[in-house]
Amino acid sequence: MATSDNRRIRLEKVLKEHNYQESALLEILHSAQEIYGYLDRNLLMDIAGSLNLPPSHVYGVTTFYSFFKMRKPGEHIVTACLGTACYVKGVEQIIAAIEKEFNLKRGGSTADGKLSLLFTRCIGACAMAPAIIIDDQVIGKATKEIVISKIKNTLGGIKDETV
Amino acid sequence: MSAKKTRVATVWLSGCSGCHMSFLDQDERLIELAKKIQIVHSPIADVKEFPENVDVTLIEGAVANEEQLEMLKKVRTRTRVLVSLGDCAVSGNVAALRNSWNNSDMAVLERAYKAPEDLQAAIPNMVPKLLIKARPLHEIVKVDFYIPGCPPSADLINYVLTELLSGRTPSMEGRAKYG
Amino acid sequence: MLKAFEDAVKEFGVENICKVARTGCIGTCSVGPAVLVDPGDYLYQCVTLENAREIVQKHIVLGEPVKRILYNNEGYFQKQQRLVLRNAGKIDPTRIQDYISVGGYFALAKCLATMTPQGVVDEITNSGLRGRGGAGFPVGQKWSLVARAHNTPKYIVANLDEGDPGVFANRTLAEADPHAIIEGMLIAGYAIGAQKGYIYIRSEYPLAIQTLQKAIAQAKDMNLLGDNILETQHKFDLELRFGAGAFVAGEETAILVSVEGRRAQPRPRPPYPANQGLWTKPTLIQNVESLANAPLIVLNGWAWFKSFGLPNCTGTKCFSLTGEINNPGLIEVPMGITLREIVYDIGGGISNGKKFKSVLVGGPSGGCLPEPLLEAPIDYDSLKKVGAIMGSGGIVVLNENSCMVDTARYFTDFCIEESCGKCTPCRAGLARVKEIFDRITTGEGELNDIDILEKASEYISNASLCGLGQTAPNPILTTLRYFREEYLEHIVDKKCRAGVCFKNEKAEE
Amino acid sequence: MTLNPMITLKIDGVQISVPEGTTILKAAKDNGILIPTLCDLEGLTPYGGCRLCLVEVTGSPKLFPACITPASPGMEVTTNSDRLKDYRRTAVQMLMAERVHICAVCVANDHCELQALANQLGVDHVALERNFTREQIDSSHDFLVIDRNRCILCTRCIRICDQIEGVHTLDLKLRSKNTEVIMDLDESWGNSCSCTSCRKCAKVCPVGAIYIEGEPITQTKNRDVAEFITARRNRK
Repeated sequence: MATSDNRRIRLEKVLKEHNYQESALLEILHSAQEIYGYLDRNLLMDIAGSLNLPPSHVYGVTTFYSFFKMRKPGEHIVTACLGTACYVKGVEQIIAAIEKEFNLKRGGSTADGKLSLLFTRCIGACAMAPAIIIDDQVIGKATKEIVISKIKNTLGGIKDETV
Repeated sequence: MSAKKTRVATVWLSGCSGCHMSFLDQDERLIELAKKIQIVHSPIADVKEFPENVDVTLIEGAVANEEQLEMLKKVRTRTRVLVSLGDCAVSGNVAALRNSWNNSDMAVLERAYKAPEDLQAAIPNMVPKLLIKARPLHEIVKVDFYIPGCPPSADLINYVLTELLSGRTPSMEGRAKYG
Repeated sequence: MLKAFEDAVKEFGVENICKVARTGCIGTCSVGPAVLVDPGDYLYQCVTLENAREIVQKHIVLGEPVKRILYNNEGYFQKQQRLVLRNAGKIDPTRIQDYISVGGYFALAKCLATMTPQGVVDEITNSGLRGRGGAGFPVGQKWSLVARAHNTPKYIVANLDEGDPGVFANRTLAEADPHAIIEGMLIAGYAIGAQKGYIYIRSEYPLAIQTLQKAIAQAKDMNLLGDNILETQHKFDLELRFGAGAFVAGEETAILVSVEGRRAQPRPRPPYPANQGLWTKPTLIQNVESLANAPLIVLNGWAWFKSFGLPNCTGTKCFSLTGEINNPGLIEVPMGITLREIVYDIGGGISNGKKFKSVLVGGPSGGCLPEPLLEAPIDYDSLKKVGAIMGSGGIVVLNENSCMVDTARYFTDFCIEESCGKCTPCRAGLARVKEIFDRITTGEGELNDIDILEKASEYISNASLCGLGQTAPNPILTTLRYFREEYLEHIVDKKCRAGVCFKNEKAEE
Repeated sequence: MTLNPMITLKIDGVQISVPEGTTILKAAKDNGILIPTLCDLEGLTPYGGCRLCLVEVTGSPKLFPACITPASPGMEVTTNSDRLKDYRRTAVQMLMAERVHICAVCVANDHCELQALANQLGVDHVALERNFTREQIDSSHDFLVIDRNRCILCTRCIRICDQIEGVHTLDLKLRSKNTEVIMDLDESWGNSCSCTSCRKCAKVCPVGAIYIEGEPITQTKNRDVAEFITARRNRK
């Protein structure tokens, strides 16, 4: 409980910094997601109450923006870039290979919660297309083989220093 | 049997026959129509095979099974002017309500034949195979005119037929009433 | 890498003549990591840790460039004109001193000391600068609209919500030269009488956010932001606002509601943001690339600026050049350059010896242009004429392996996902259009579908509420216009010449 | 009370005088010219989403939503050209194809604005393939029911809940084609804490998406309710 209390204190600090202003909702959701990892219903209710906003409004804003996550993500996150350049360079095949290899669906997590496969609409690394991000590491000019072996290393706890 | 009479057919696919009832509701106006048209095929007449060289065919009902699909294609090749009669033909209507379900063909059959508490429940094998989705006519063949309504009023049917028989294009503004 | 160079410099004892500096993106992302040696603009490509020592030893100490790993594409830089990206790769973006040492904030000082706000607006108006966010609205006119608005306070929102997939010009600018954006906003603030600005930036750009945060803090320390700027009466404050993954938030009215913390659904104009923007106050919304031009214009005069580009379309434009091309990267070219020059001279032609097929100009709602239109000059009006748009400056080159029907389907799909869902044409229309594409690319298309596509596309572009819906059908309309035979092949012969479509059928065979 | 000065404009060739600030839609309506709309409702803030009220203004290639665009002096407005009619037919088709609109089995049959518009415009069929959504019908509330398969996302219910009733129980979730009307944190209606069961949402729903169980639709629908309440509130 100590950690969760700590998180609530951090959230309160953010709320205070923004003067509990309703126009800061997006900033507060960003911070809350950073603090808690994702935005569950209780948290949204809490934020709605603190900012004196209707819960439906907070829910509407949260779900409008694809960056906000309402479900707990996996321990490791693979993000595939769906930008034009990556599409042209065949990111779809890589995604399909990841789905098959690790038995998960796009947007979802593996049964053991170790790995999530998410998407972004372009990270702006188009010249290195196709780009795949494993946790915080960007893999440019990715191929099926490289990505799958890197994911395996990540899951196995092997630190990979080469970029 | 004047050769000048327009050859008209009506066809009944997946619908409740309400549109045909509405057709008959033209009442005494049917006598006027009969002077100009000759019904060459209809569920209310006893002609088995759909004839060639039909001028106008009114089709009631959505296309829901393979038999109807074949029928529609045959009708289209043998008809100059094809008219969708009623909401089922125009939009799928009630027949298409099942389209919301995945594998709706099987879901419908299960519900109809197996859900009733009947020990002998079984899906009969002589019914034509259902299509995965019930479709309006124009998603399968080219349709020339549409008479929406569930059922379309006798007045509307009479208006469209009269216009077509006199070579005019019926205007549907203010007349296209669904439901 | 940085350390390897520092070590080498120490090893050879040339600290006094050589400084190792980090810098923002140089724009040649395909050959990274890259190292630039000044003077002389020697650019080394694909540098390894081992190369570091060699470069310092031979180039710095002996004065002989290491030709073996020099980036030897003369065309890449020759045809470019770097105004906005003037400092990219030349200065350390994390040091405000670097920016000042190359003339940074001089324009601001010139404004505050010698120019009236109206004078600044006139300067910009005369320069002919047009909005770089895509629509190309004259920047000076926009400034004067906000300047004339009576209501106060006034706001500036700098648009750095580069949502176009395949575009990274603004990101590079923010990472390589953040102070140019800040100075541009300060100048705009002085000109229109605004004292508060927001930079709306995508949360997907962590490095750009970090760089900007640092730059803002430095500017505050040096009294370039805050009260009494440069010891004058001028006040200006700057805050970052983070996007959260919504392409539509880059739209002029949607960005406002997003900054206000609501669902980024555009609203119809009028009222225009110049009169009723952020919290119904007069607001200037400007793309960061437009803003970064402002210091140059103020410093060098509008006549100087007009010497770049075309008479009716002045200056330069940054493009993100990607796709099946030899030298992808961020480029800045004068208006009026042809697509052929960009694709072949700068881009180095099609990679892997494949054949050129099409170039997509303007991002997901741009146009797919065929080979003959490579002669088209880049300016707002010419691009519009051929069915493309400037957009935020994405150029994607497609080779013979791309299917144009599938390409149009991909972009339609993107616009569907990113539609805000408010207006009928964009929300309900695009989704139905996509179904037609699904039918065509799986062999169930009918000739009638082409008519329906054309009719629906025309309706969507004319009736949609905002720019997203209005431009979303561009890829469909241009592929129908220039690559109609591919649609016909899909529908009639059930064939895809690029071998992209009909995948499911093939798998079953 | 000071009135705005009057301005004069032409709508469909007819010379019309209205107070400055009046929208084209209202100016036309007050002079007997009905411009179709599905999202606009007097008494609520304009939304500009349905795009049915688009009109042409002489001298501009663009189309203008009449519900938001203010009438300006000397303006010449066309509300009913062939192009506009064609566009409206397309809009109605797109709405009818978007979700499940089967009038014959709908509670709002004969009292539906979408159905009436299709009739008026002569939309005798939907050329686009119809999409059959399968949203659960929420009948958890004592008497209010929402069938999202029939929703056209006009947001009248959301605006009346916020602006007239003042509780803001309703809002939209998600975006694009996945947009839906929600209650509170996407609760079922029966579990909504903030809903006051005032029924105004059902009264103004243009279609059969929100209705009252067991009550004849003629009794439920009252699309003037927002205008009526607003007028009462503005009384001195």
